[in-house]
Amino acid sequence: MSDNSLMKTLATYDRRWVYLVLFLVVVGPLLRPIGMPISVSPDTRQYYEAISSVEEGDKILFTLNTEFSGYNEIQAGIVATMRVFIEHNTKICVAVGHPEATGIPELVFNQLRSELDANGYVYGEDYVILGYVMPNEASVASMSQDFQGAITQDWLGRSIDDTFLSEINTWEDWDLIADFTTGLATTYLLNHFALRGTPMTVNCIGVMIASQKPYVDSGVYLAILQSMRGGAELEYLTGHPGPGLTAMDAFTFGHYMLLLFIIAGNVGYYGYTRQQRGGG
Amino acid sequence: MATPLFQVPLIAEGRFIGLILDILIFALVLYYTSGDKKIYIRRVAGLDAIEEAVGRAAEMGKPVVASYGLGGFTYWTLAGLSILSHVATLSAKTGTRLIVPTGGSTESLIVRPVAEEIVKTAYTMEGVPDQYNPDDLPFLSGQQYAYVGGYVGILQRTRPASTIMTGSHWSDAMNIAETSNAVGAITITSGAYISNVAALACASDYILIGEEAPAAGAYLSDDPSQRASIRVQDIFKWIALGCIILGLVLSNMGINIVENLLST
Amino acid sequence: MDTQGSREEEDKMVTMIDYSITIVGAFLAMCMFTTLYGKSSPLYALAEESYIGFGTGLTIVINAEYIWRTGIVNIMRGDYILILALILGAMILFRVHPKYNYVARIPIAIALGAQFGLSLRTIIFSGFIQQITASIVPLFGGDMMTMLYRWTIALSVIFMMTFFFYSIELKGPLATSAKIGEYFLYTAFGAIFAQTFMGRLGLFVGFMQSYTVPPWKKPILLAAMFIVFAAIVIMDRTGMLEKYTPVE
Amino acid sequence: MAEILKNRQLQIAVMALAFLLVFVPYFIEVPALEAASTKLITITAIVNAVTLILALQSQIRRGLNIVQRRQTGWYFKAYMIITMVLMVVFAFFGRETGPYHWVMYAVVNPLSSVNYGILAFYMASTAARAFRARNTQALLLLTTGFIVLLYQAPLTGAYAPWLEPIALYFGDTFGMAAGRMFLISVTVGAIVFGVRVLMGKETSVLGVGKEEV
Repeated sequence: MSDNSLMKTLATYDRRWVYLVLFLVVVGPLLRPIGMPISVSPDTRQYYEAISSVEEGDKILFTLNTEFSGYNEIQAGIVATMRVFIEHNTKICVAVGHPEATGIPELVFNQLRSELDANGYVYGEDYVILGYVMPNEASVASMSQDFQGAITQDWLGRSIDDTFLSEINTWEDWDLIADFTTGLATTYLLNHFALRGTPMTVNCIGVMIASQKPYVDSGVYLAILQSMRGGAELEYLTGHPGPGLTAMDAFTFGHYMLLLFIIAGNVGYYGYTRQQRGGG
Repeated sequence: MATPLFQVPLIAEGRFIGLILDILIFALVLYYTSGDKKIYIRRVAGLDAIEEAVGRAAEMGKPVVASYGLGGFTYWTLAGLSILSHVATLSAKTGTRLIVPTGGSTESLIVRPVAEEIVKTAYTMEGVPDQYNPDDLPFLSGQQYAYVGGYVGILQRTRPASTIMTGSHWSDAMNIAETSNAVGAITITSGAYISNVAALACASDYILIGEEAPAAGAYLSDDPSQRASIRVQDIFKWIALGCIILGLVLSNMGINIVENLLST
Repeated sequence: MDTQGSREEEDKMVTMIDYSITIVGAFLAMCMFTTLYGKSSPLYALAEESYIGFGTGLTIVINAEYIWRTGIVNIMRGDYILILALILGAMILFRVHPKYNYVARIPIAIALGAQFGLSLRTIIFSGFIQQITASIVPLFGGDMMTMLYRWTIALSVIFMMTFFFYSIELKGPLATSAKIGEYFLYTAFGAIFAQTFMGRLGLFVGFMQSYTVPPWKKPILLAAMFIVFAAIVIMDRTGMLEKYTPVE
Repeated sequence: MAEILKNRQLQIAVMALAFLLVFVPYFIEVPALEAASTKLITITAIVNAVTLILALQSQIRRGLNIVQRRQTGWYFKAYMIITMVLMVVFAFFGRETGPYHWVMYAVVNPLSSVNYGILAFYMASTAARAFRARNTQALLLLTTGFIVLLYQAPLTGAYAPWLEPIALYFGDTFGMAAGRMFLISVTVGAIVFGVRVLMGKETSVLGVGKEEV
């Protein structure tokens, strides 16, 4: 009898237990990180090769097509990629595709203060933050065709005339687009830049992997970095441990917890339904 | 890398075939919507599930919650509206209470009056216009989060027998589907984008996968334009399939004509 | 070493502003998590309306700025054709006017036309032609793994495609092919579900991490978790949830 | 004047003209046309930004209604309207520091994050209750889902590297093919829909007739 009720519990427990356990297994390791080992996937290696092949003076369009929520997932990738660009002394232009993302460049550059200083980065000369310039497809299209006509000021209203951006006119003038995305303007960048031939890499949230992967395979993107795990792997490759790597314990536990629940659910399902059939 | 077969004067390099395909779509839509062509549409299995869901509600004496998504006028929304019309007719026939959450985005504001009209018409056609209650089409604001909150609240308070969620839903879909399941409703959903479809396929009792929803909508609707649309999409799928198979065969024999033609 | 140094520096400079941002943020976030409790509550309403209110305010600011930068600044620089944008924009506002709403039709027509022009001209390449050419790959030669990958993709695309034909009856080999396509689709769904879960888990982990790094935030997070959880349980037990929760 | 503006034919003609002005220069390379098309695109972008006012109008009107009728929890709506106005006012005090900056990081950042992060919970409970081998489809889904989930846990990759090729195989073949399949079918669907609107077959999209708000 008790066996039956155990099976029933496994098959029909209150889903709030799942919520509570997931909450605890994530918060626990974040409060006390263990530092479990990880492996690096081929996609991340390809991405690392793509971003580290930039050369000094290359003009890079660094697009943040994400809300704050997405930033939390892919910040490891954003910071690690930006570090690589700074270390290669490239010219970086940050543009964002969501109102919330106007607050993200500050978070990124604050983490890279020492790298910026070490490479002598000066705002205006070496990097510019444009703010929310990609609200819709039309605006991205005009950035691609007539940059000077579409963009006149940076995010705080200062003219961009005296910056390196004055040399940008069309999509051809960018050496690389590094996109960080939860969706939003990425499709527009794809249509109006990547498809015309601007090299482009993408770091997307996990939800988008399935829809973005075909573009890598068909050669439209140079490479793709997947979700937070990709960011952690990139941190490992660049040799600068950061938020991605410390979150990997919680990541592992979250996955294992779900697997346990699935196993328990199936055991319960078979045990319970079989007993019901046998009894009835 | 494929090389273009030929260069058409005036036309930008590598864009000729794209232009031709776009023009072909125009021509086909024009052809199939003109005159009185009755286009065959296959009945998708999901429609039986919808009928069962409404029948279950009638038996249990509980309401049905049906939504057409929170997007603007896209073809997903149109499909959702066609299905809503069918659900409303079934509800009117069986005397089941139908609740339709509306709103959810700025674009959806212009869809709402159409939905109202559809439900009202269904009740009138079935001869029970007095059963139509405008308060059962609550407007849950033009914000996605407020919409989800309101939707979930309705599910929790009314505990419907069935939930039929079609049209465009984004990250809100899982929240609604899980709550619907938690309150014991039969959950039928449709998904437009792939990550959502995979998750909804697990969370729902029945799912209309991708294009199944527009096809179901076209099947139910008399609108020649919707049916023509499904036919033209089918033709283009045949083209894609033909190109892929032919291309695979030829390119493995060392003839790259298909890739080269496509990059012309 | 460098990051270590800057971390310590940051720790020293924690200001009252940093504390207040963390306290308010942690509290509101936990309020939003209360929706998992399965009942709506005033705490959730507080979080939700805060987000809608401030979020909409933010959207207003950013859009106004866009109109200013792209429109007005350029007009003042002599690009007078952009005045048309302001006129059309004003016309579109008539949409909500009960009597003169027809005025909005022209700007809507222009916006829609341009929109379709933009998407139709490119998606045929990215979503159709390029996907076909990417499917045409050498099926022989290369190592076993590559061949297995390529054969699976080619067959999957072909079988799945037949599952999505609607204007013909599925009979004979086509029906078999569609059935195989359906099985392949569900196999794919398993993998995609897992990837999606990874993404959502990443969002959640990343967010929680922003309240555990740097370490001075940890007690604030724990306190917020405890207070909100206790509050929701007490409110549920005492019937206060029903009384104070707003009804849509 | 009113009669001209109400004319549906004119509306469709204008739409078609705008369409052609953007569409054609992409295929036929004439610099003057290209420039005109870019200008039209910029104009459209600005017009789109203006439409926000419409959304605001309906949102504020609805909030005020609830406040006036003193519905349960009306004070939350009043609070919403106040915070909306406050945010606009804050923007005038600068955005790098001050109240705008504070709200951005104390309110918008965490709430936006939770909003999506919470979906991890729904997906977990879905998997826990629905990943059950009920029929062939469900069994296939369960099997691949289980393998890929197991691989995605970073620790597994370090200790069971043999799982990587299997898990990647499912994602990069079946998952990729499904993604491509969906992309092709959604693309064609979207183009066909666009064509229907341009041909005046979908009048509701233009807001003609009884559909008007």
